[in-house]
Amino acid sequence: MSNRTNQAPGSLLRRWSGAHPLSLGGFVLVVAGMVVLPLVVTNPFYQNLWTRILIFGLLAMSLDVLLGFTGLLSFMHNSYLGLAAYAAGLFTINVNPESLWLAMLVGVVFTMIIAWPVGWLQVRTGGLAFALLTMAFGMMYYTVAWKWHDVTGGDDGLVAAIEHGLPKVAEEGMVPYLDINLGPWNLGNTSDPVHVYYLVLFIVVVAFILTHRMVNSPLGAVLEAIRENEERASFVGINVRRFKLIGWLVACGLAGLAGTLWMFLERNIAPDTMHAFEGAEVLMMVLLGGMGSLWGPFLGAGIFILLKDCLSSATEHWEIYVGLVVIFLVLFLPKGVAGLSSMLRRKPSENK
Amino acid sequence: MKKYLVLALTVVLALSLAMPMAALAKKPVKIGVLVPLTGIVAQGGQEMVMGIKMAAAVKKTILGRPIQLVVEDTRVKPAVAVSKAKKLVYKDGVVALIGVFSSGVGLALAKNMDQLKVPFLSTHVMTTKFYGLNPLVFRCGQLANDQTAVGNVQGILATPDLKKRKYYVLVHDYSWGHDAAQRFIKLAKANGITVVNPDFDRAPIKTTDWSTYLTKIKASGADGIYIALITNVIPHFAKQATDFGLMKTCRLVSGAAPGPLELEEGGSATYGIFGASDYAWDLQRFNPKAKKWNAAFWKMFKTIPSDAAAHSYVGAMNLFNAIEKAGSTDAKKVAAALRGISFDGPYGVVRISAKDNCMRNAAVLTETMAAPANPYGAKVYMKVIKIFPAKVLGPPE
Amino acid sequence: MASVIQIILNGLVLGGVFLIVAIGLNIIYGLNRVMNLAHGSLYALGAYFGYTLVTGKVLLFGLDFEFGGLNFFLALILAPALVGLVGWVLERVLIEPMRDRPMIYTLILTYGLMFLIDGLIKANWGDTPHYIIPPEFLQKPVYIGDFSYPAYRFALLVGVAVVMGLLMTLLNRTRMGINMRAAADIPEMVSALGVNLKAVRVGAFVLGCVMAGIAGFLVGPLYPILPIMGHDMLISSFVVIVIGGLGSLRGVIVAALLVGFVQALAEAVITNFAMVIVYMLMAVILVFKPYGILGEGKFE
Amino acid sequence: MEPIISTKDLMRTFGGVTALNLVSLDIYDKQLRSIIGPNGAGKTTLINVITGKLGASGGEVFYRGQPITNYSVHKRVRMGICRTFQINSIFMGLTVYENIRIATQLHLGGSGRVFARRTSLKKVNQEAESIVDRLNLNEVAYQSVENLAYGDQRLVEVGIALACDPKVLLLDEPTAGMSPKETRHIARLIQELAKEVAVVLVEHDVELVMTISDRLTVLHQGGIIAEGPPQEISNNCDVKDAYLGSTKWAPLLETD
Repeated sequence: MSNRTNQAPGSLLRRWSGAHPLSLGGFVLVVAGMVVLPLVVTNPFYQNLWTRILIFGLLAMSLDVLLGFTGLLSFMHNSYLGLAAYAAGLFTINVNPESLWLAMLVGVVFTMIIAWPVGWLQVRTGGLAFALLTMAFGMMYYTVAWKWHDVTGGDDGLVAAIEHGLPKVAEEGMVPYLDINLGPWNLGNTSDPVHVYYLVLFIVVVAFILTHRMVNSPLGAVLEAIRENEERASFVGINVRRFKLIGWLVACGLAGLAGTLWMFLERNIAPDTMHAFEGAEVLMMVLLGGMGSLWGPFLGAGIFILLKDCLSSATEHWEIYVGLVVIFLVLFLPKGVAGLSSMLRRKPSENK
Repeated sequence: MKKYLVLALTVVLALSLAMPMAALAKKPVKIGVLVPLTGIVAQGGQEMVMGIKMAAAVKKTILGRPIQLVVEDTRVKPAVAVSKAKKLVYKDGVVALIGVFSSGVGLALAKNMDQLKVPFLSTHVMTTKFYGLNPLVFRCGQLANDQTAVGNVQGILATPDLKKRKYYVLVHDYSWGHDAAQRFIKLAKANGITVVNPDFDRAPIKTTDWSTYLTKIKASGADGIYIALITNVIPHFAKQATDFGLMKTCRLVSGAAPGPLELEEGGSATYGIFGASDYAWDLQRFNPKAKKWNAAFWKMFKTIPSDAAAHSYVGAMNLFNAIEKAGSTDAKKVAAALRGISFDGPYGVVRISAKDNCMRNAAVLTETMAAPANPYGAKVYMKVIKIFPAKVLGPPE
Repeated sequence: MASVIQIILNGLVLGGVFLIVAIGLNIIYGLNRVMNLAHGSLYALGAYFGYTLVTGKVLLFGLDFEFGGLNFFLALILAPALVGLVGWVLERVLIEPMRDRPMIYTLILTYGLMFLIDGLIKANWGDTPHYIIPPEFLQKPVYIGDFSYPAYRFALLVGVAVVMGLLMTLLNRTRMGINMRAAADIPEMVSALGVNLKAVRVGAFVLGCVMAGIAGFLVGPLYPILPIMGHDMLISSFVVIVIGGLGSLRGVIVAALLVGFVQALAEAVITNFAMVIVYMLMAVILVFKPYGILGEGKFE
Repeated sequence: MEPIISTKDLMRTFGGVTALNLVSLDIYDKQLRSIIGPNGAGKTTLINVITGKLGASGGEVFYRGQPITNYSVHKRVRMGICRTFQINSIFMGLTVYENIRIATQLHLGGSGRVFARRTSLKKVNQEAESIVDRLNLNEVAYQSVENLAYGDQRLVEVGIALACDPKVLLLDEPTAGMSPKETRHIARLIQELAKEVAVVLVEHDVELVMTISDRLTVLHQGGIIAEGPPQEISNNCDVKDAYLGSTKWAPLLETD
C-alpha cells in the first residue's frame, strides 16, 4: 500500500516523485558521464565552462525550489549567490585564507542570516508584493556591494579590496587558491580547474540529491500544497508563513552554496553579478529548462550559458540572436525543455 | 522513457558543440583581443579594435606566419572577461591577450595570468596598480594615472589662467577613477594648486544626468573642474556643463582623452577641455609619423583617428615585435622580449620599461576647440598645446 | 539658495522623465498585465527615431539615405508615433499569443525582446553616442539674475506637463480612454457592455509604447543616445511604478516625483548610498502598502 | 453539556455595512446544525469569522470555552475547526490522494521531516487512503483533481476537511452545483459525520436541510432571527417574512 504514490502518473509540475528505477538509472548515468567528462575532454576551457554551468544550474535549481515547488517568485535570486560569494571571499582574505569548508560554511550561513529577516518580512506580503520585495532587496544588496568600496572593492569587485586583507593575501593580490582537504587527506587544490570541477560536481550532486529528497519529503508536500492553493493550505492547518519562510531559506541557502562555489572558481566577485538583469537570466534558465523539475534548471542553465557564450564569440551582434532564441523558446516551448520531454512521455490515455 | 532519450540527446548535443569544432590550423599566430563591444564603453572598444586591426594589417606576419586576431566582447564585466580569456587561451589557443578597457576588468584578468600562462598586454588600463603587477602582465597604451597627473599638473602650472583656479575633483566610481583622483590631488597639493574637495566626488559609471554634480560644483565656488571620467563620457559631461553655463566660468581639465566621435556629437559645447594624453591627431603638425599614421588610419576605417586607436595600435605593434624578437610564441620568452622593447610610432618612441612592465613615452597636452579644415571632417579637435618628453612624465626607473 | 532651487529643478527633470516612462509601463501593465521589460528599449528607440528624423540621416541596415531633416517639434510627434507602430506590431505578434500565460513568461519574453531591440539598435546605429539637436532658443542657459538653468531643461518640464495633460484628457474625455479605465478595473463587465476588449488592450499597449517614445525623444538633447540608454531607465521606472502602485496612474505621478527628488537630493547630499534609500523606500512601502502609495489595485 | 463552539455578540462590518450583528450561537458536539437565510444574510461571513479567515469586528469566538477570536487560521484547524468552501478550493495540480494526504499529514505530524520519503509516513498514508475509500473516490485517486468531474471535486473539497481530523466541521454549501444523486451521497455522508463530530451546514437546499438537521439557525441581515429544531423553524412567522420579503427566495420554502 505504501508505495502507491510511486504509481502516480504525476502532473506536469511534479515529476520524479519517488526515485523510480528508471530515473535513478538515468541520474547515475548522467553523473557517471559528468565524472568521466574531464578525463575525456582535457581542455581547461570546457572544464571551466561545465563548472560554470553546474554552478548556475545549482542557482537555477534553488530558484526552482522557490518558484516550482513553493510557488514564490524571486526576481533577483542571483543576489543571494552574490552575498555568499562576497562573504566567502571576504572571509578568505580577511580571516582565514586556508580552509575551503569553513569559507563555504561562512558563505552559506551569512546568506541565511541575511535571508532570514528579509524572508520573514517578505512572507508577510502576498504574491506579487513578495516578488517585488525580492527586487527591492536585491537592488539594495547590489547598491551596497557596489558603493561600499572599502569593503567590497566597489565596481571593480573583490580584487580591488584585497589590499585591506590579511598581509599574506594582500601581498598575493588575489583571493588565494584553497586546498581541498577531507580530514587529514588532501584531495586537491582550487588552482586546478579539474579539481574545482570535481569539487563543484560533488557539491552539486549532493545538493541535488538532498533537494530531491526534500521536495519529495513530507515537507515538500507542504510546500506543494502552498504552491497549489495558499488559502486552502492554511485551512488544512499549515502555518503558511512559516513554511514559506522555510522554502525561502532553503532556496537562499542553496543559492548561497552556489555563491561559495562561484568564489572558488572565479576567486573574484563584482556587483554586476548581482544586477537585476542577471536575475532575469536565472529566471530564464528555470523557465527554459522547465519549472518544477529539479533537473530542468540545469538544462536551462546549460542551454543559456552555451548559447550566450557561443553567440557572443561568433558575432558582435549576439544580442539579436539571443533575443530571438529566447522569444522563440518562450513562444513555442511553454513548459521549457523538461516540459517538452514530459509532453513526449505523456501517454494520450492519461489525458482522458 | 523518452525523457531520458531527450536528455541523452541534449548531452550529446552539448558535447558535440563543446568539442573543438575543427582541428586547430597550425598556421596563423593567434592573438586574443578582449574589448567591450556592448555596454556604456562600446565605442571605446570599437576604437581599440581598429587600432589593433591596423597594427595587424601593417605587421602582416609574425615569425613568417599570418596574424589572426580573435576578438571577444568583455561587456565590461570582470567575470565575463575572465571566462572569455579562458576561452581564448584554452579553446582558441591564442598566444597573447591584448586590449581591455576598464581597470577593474584589467585587474581581475591580471590575477588570472598565472593560471592562463600567456602574456597579457593592456592598451587602455590606466590604474597605477599595474606597475610591476605580474611578470606576464604589461601595459602599453594610454598614459597611467600618475603620468597623466604629472602632465596635467605641469600643464596647469604652465598656464597662468589654469594655475590660479580652485579645482573640484569628480571621478568615475571605480578603481581607475579613485586612483586618478588620488594621484592628481596629491601632486596638486604638492605644487600649490587648490583642490576644493580633497575627498573627491565619485559618480557611478552609468550616470547620464550630471545635473546634481554640476549643481554641487557651482555651489562649491570652484572655478576649475578636474575630471577622471571614461573617454566616451567626457564630452557628455562637458556638454551638460555648458548647458548649465558652467563652462563660462570654469575650466575643465580631464584625466583622460575625450573620444573624438563624442566630441563631434557634442559640438561647440565640448570646447575647452584640457588634458594630457598620448595622442591627438593634431600631433601631425609636429610629427610626420603622426601625419602618415593618420592618413593610413583614415584610409582604412574612414573615421577620425582617436587616442584609443593610436595607443592600441602602438601596444599591438610592441606585442607583435616582441613575439618576433622572442623567436617563438612561448609565454616566458615573449614576456622577456616585451621587457624593454620599444616602438617608434605615431607619437614617438614608446618603450616598455623592464623594471615595471609599463610603458614610458612622450605625451601631449591638448585643449578641445573648433577644428581647422582637416581631411577627417572633424569639427572639434584636440589642439596640441604642449608636448611632454617621456622623462618628464616618469615614473623614474 | 540658488543651489536649492537647482536641486529642486534637477529633481523635477529626473522625476518628469521617470514619470513619462513609468506611466507608459504602468498603462501597459494595468490593461495587459504585462511587465514589459522591453520598455527601456522602446524608450531608446524613441530617441533614435528622433535623432534620425531631426538629422535626416536614415540608417536602414545598409539601405541608408538622407533627407533634409525635420523640424524638431514635428519629429517630436512623428518619432513617438513610429515607436507606437513598433508597439502595435509587437502586441500583435508577441504579446497577444501570450495572453493566457502566467506573467513570468511574458516577463521573460519581453526580456528576450529587450535583447533583440538593443541588438538591432546597435547593429543599425552603432555604438557612437548621438544627440538630438534642439531648436536654437533652447540651447542656451536661461539667466534669472544670478541664477541660471539650461533652457532645454525648462522646456522638458513644460513638455512633460503638456504630455501629461494630453494623456489625462485622453483618458478622461475620450471614449477610448474611458473604456480603457473601465477595462482595467472590471474587464468582464466592459466586454459585456460591448466594448472591444482586444482593441482596448492593443490601444493601451500602443499608448504605453508611445509614452516611452516621447520620453526617449525628450531626453535626446539632454543625455547621450546609446543602445543601452534604456537599461537604467527601465529599472528606475520599475521602481517608480512599484512605489506608486502597479496599475495606478495617480500613484505614478507622486512616485516619479518622489524618486526623482530623492535621487537628486541624495546624490547631492549623501552621494554614496543614495540609491539604497530609494530601494529601502520601495521595500517599506511594499510591506505596508503592497499596492503602492496610491494604488488600491485601481487604474485611475 | 459545554458547547464545542460558541460565539458571543459576534460583529463583523465591511466599511459601513454590517455583515454580522451580535450573533450569539452555541454549537454542540455530534450535532448537525444548519444555518439558513437569504442571500447576503451573513452565513458565509459567520463561517469565515469562526474559522479565522476574517477577523471579528467585535464579540468573541470560543472553542470549548477557550477564547480563540484572535487565533490564526492554521491554529484553529489544528484545534479541529475545519471547513469547506462554497467555491471549490482544492489543490488543483495534485491528485485526489495527495489532496487528502496533505491534510492527514498535517494533523498526524511529520511535516518537519525534510529528508524522509512521503511514503514513509505510513499512518498518514493509511488514513488518507481510508478517507478516499470513504468518499468513494478510489477509481480516480491518482488522477489530478483538475481533470475530475465537478461533483468529484466537490467531494474532494469535503474530503480535505474530513482529513483534517475535525472536531467541528463547517460546510459551506457542500451540494452547490451537484446532481440529485451526488447530493444524496453527500447528505448521507454529512449525516454520518454528524454522528462523530459537530457539523455546521450552510445550505440553500431547504428540503435537504429540513430532513437532515438536528437544529436550525436562521440568519437575516446579519442577525439571528430564529433558532430551533427544523419543525419549529418551518412554522416560524419571522422566518417566512424574512424569506418572503425577498421574492427571490420565496420558492425555497415551497419546495415541499
